[in-house]
Amino acid sequence: MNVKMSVVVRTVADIMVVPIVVFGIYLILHGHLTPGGGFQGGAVVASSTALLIVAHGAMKDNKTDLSNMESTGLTLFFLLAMVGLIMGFSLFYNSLAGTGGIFGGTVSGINPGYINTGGTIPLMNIVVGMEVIAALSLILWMMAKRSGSLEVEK
Amino acid sequence: MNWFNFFPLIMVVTLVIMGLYVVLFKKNLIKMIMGIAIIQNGANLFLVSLAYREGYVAPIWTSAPATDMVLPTPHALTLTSIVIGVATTALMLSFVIMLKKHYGSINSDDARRCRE
Amino acid sequence: MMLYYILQVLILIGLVSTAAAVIWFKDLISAAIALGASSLILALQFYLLRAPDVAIAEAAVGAALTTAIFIFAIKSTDRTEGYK
Amino acid sequence: MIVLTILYILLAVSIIFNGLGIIGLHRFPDVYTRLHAATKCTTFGTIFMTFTIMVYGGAMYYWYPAQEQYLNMVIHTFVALIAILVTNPTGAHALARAAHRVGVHPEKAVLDHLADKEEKE
Amino acid sequence: MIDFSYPLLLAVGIFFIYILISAIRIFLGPTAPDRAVALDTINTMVVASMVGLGAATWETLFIDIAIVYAVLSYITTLFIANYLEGVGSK
Amino acid sequence: MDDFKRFFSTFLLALGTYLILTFAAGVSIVEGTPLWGYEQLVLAFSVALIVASVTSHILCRKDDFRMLNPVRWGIMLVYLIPLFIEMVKANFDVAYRVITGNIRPGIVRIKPGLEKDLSITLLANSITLTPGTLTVDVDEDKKELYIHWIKVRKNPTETISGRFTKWIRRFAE
Amino acid sequence: MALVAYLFYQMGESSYKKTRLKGDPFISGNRPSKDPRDIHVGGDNLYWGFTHALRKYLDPLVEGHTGIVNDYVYWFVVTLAFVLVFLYLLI
Amino acid sequence: MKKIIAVIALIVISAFLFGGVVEMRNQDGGGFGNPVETEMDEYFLENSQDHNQVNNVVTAVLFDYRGLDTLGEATVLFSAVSGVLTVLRKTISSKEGEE
Amino acid sequence: MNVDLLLQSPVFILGIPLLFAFLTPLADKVSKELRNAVFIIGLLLTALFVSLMAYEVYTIGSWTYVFGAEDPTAITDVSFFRITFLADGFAVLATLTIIITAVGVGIYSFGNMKDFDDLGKFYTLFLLTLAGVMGMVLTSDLFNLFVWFEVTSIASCGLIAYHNERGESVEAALKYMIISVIAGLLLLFSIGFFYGEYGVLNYFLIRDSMDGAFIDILAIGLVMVILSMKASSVPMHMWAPDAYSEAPDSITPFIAITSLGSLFVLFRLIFFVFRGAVEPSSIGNLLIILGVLSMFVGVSMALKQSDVKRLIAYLSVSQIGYMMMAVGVGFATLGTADYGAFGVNAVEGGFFHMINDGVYKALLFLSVGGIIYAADTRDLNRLGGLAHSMPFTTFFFIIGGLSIAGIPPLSGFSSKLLIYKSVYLYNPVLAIIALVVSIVTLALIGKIFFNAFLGPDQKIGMKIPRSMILSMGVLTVIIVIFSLFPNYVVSEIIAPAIEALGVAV
Repeated sequence: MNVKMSVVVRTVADIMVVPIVVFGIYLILHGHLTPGGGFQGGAVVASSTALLIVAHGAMKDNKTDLSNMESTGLTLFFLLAMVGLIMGFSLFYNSLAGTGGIFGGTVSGINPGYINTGGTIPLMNIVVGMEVIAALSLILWMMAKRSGSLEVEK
Repeated sequence: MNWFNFFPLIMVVTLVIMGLYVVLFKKNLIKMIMGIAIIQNGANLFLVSLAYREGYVAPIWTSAPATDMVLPTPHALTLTSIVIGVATTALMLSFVIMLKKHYGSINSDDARRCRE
Repeated sequence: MMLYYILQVLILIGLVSTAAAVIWFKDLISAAIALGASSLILALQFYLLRAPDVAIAEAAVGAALTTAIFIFAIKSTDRTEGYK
Repeated sequence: MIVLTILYILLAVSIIFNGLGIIGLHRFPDVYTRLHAATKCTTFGTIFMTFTIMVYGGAMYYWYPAQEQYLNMVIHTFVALIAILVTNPTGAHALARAAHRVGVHPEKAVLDHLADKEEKE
Repeated sequence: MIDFSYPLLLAVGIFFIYILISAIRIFLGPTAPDRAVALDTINTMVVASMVGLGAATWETLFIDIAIVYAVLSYITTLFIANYLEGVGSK
Repeated sequence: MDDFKRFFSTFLLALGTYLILTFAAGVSIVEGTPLWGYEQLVLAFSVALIVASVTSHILCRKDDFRMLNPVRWGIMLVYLIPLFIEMVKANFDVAYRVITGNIRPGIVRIKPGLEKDLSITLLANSITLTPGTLTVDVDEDKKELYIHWIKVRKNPTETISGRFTKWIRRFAE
Repeated sequence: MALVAYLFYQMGESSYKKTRLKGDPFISGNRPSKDPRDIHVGGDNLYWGFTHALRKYLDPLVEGHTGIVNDYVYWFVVTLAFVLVFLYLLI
Repeated sequence: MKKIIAVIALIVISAFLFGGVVEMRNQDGGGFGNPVETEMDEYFLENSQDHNQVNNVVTAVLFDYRGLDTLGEATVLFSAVSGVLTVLRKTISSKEGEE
Repeated sequence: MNVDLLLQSPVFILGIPLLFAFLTPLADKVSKELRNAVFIIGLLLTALFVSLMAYEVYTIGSWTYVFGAEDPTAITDVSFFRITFLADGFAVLATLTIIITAVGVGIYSFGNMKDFDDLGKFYTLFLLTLAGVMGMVLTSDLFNLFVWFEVTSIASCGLIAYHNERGESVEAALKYMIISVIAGLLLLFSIGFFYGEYGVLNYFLIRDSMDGAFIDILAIGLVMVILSMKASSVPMHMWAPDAYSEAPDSITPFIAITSLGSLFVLFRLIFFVFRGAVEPSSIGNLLIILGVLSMFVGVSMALKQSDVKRLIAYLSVSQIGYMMMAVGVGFATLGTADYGAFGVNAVEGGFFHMINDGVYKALLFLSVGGIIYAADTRDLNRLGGLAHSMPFTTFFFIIGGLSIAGIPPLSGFSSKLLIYKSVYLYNPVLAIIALVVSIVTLALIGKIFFNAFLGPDQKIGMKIPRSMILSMGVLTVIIVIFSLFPNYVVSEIIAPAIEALGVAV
């Protein structure tokens, strides 16, 4: 009872997937400068999964990859939080802020937004984004599978 | 604008009471989950309303027009509660799907094999 | 900022009336549509309250994903409320 | 100021067409005609709204070239415009097709080739 | 420097009234597709309002939310259409 | 070769989207211009690579790579102008009908003679964008479109899609 | 304590006499079963008299546990209202 | 009977909540749009750029000042996914669910 | 500046289960042995860090861990704007209770669940629940409490519905989920009220700024009802029998432990935060009312049960009542001379009963799980004669049952004696009710014992795995230790906990 929507919808969905994913990644990467962040960007990327499911009614089985991605993201998140602890501070101490290098720049007052600031915060955004993408995609995948609106592509 | 001072918060309470009404009196399980979603919306709106300051800007320094900002903490709390909300909704709905598979009904009057 | 107040009042009325629609509909798919509209308007209210992060999260989660999950659930159960 | 005049005109067009779409949503008899009014008049009105913002931001950037945020605003509004332009007609098409599949037939229709075809099958 | 905030806010207020009027169609609409049409209309109006508000309050970053909306509301519409097609073809 | 083409088109689309989104944000390579900084460019290329390697199987499912040609893009941008004029004209038409309620609807079948998915999609969307007509269904085998017309007249194929078909055939077919 | 015990005894006794045919002589019948399940006293039979004597108290309690989700929420809400009023009045 | 009691309880709760939201910041003369002076948020707003070199204060609050909440939130999502995968997995009795 | 690793131990008590829960799905892809190893290493490491924290608290004293600060233990005037953990006697009591049960249940699960596939998710959810409860009892921030509350709810619901081929499991999980989600949302509301009124979220700052206004009453009422619901107090207990009886056998004590955890949180909140804002007697009386109702209704409903797990579930509801009543009596006398006379004894009894209850309830549920594993039925009408084939389980059940009924040599007696003694001084009626409930509890334990273990041998004894016996043995040894040295336990574990709440005599 899975529904394959009309050719118009499918073509537009195929074209829209890449911009949606890129836009979500933009939200994740610029989370420390503009509204957005790991959760919001992850949700936007995950909705591209929803788009594919709804347009084609079929999708590749990438549950294992998604599950691995989720666990990896969370583990990395915890380890990033542990960076401060290992250096002798407490958990979640932002020990990379202002130390130079990528994401280590300094900033003050109103500014146009420099991408290389924030210390561990952009990195945490990225790993949380990975986790959220995988988690929400997995939820959508499982529920679509159960409700019979998804065929597994080979 | 005295009357307006509490209007959003009163609407928040209205939303919560509506959600509780659904959960108390509607028998359909999916409808009950929708009621819970309404309560979630009310709670999120409540937290964000607490953060609002008249005439202030969003707490982002990137090309901000002024320096006075609304309170950031409730925004962070609300983000957390939104994600928790979608997680609980998904889990409850998957329970309902399994319940339909086993019991053939999503009416709460039928889902009472555990009782006494 | 009288106009700003009026905007918020309009939005809140819309929010509560769509929530009432969710309660009122017997057809669950219509209720899901109303819930989507409700969270849509809620995101607009977040926008007015200067909470852009929350507005994006509500837009992405409330508008797209929650409706999708509800529709999947309705698809695998019954569409109408009440006994058949 | 000529820019202000242009802005007012664009904004007025936007409001008028959005309003026409809303009126059509209530005035027309069935789903398809409502789709005509609702999704496309509002698309047209929203396009003009984005034009307003783009002209506004462009003028501001022209006057204050150091403020790159205005240019950023114009670009992002343009992206929103493209998104609206691509997604809205597709959504309308999907809804119309779904409505026909559900069995909603156009009211007062003078001819219906699609229903004929489905009958044949 | 021109100040165009007030007309934009006024326009957004009118759009909000339009949203409320469309919400009436969600109540009334005899069939589910009608309600979906109303939802689609509200989506478009919300995008317009967000764009306008972002420019009116000088917070240029807020346009991002409008983009998110413009893209994601479409997915909601597709989901509803997909469900209705599935019901119809059964 | 097809795999590479697919990868490359996805890569270009992702790169373009990312660069447009980050245009005029933050520091720039050249002082005083709204271009991108070094970090932005590095991130843009890595993001495009990642996205292209993950989602390359989605775009161009039917190995249709003619849109890689930049000339076609130019024609497509030019096409927006007649489309917009058509939209303006027809919008006033619908405005008239909204006010007076003078409608005579019906679903008609047209056969535009286009073959590719992309061209049919573009035609359908153009038809839908111009008020008065609305694509209801697409017959994928016969390449026919079923169109809801708010005021049915004679000779639907020519009246509805005549001008669009010429343009679309020029760049998408 | 003893008084309570005696009350229970009385309540049990009154129904016991009515329902049981006390004086029936045992004439004949089947042989006792060899199956251990039949010899063993089941869970419902143990303390039968006790629960039967208390049925006026237990039955409404058992009926209160309907197993419907709405009732769970109902009790939650009612307790919430009660606690709020209680605290408000006492403080 | 039950319904009446439930409605009464709802009215009591709503009365308390209404009283709460009206009473909440009454001593400062402001309600919505005029919150109480909070040292905590002022501290966040003033120091987030110093401590974290980050422009978006909400992100700073999310990942530094209240980082443990974010870890918990990600954990909630993770446990919800684990729960969904557990609940919707192929049951032993039914064979038609294949994955 | 390097901080002593021991002072970082609260982080690891929460973090080790989380990290190992994240790693379990990855290990599951590799091999089953690796997954099991990850699971058991995570549990044992957590236990190790709990004991390290206990050692540190008892030798050096309690401290506050500040997240995200440069120095985690230095307290400045901005430290409480961040999330903090409290490592004190009370936290040690709570974490100790939780980890004993968790280790017991974890070892038991190896044997009990070995016939099922797809156990990676099971262990993941187990560790997540553990982390959630640990976070609940350790944290001293209201919103953080909400987050761990939700983690606990979601993960334990996933565990309850683990047997998804049974409709009843899914039903019980859904019911528990709905009510705990509503409770969580109302908790969010009370957090909003606190934040709106005072602009702070930390326990310390809320305690310092509370002034007994209307908002305080509202928020306190919400928090109390929500946490009592989670603790399965009557009349909001109805989810508990469903959830306890339908959860997998090995996991049931762990679901019960989440109830105990929220009870710990409730006591921490009323003693530590709300004490100054309200009249103690009101909250104390409320707790007494709820406790007496729980004791009485729980045990009465247990009388009618023929399902053995449901019966013990109702007994556990009634045991929750003891704790609430005892601590309520202690709280009601707070600030008066009575507190020194008998109130502190009541609180001691309540806390001692909590740690006892955690252990013997686990033992009871696990031995019943052994019965079900062997006989493959839960119906008391069909069970019987298991003592012939299962001598160990019979022995463990006797120990646990006598302990729950409060029979003299065992640990349940010591705590119940403290409760009776002090409650009698407050109000004799309460003590009499407690005694009656205790007697009926003994009768019900006798019922299970008679029905399941005695009687003719029905030859349905299946051999139960060795790890199940091992874990029950460990719990029995702990009960015996508690029984032999009750004075030591009270003076070394309970007294520091009461002192940490700031209410020592």
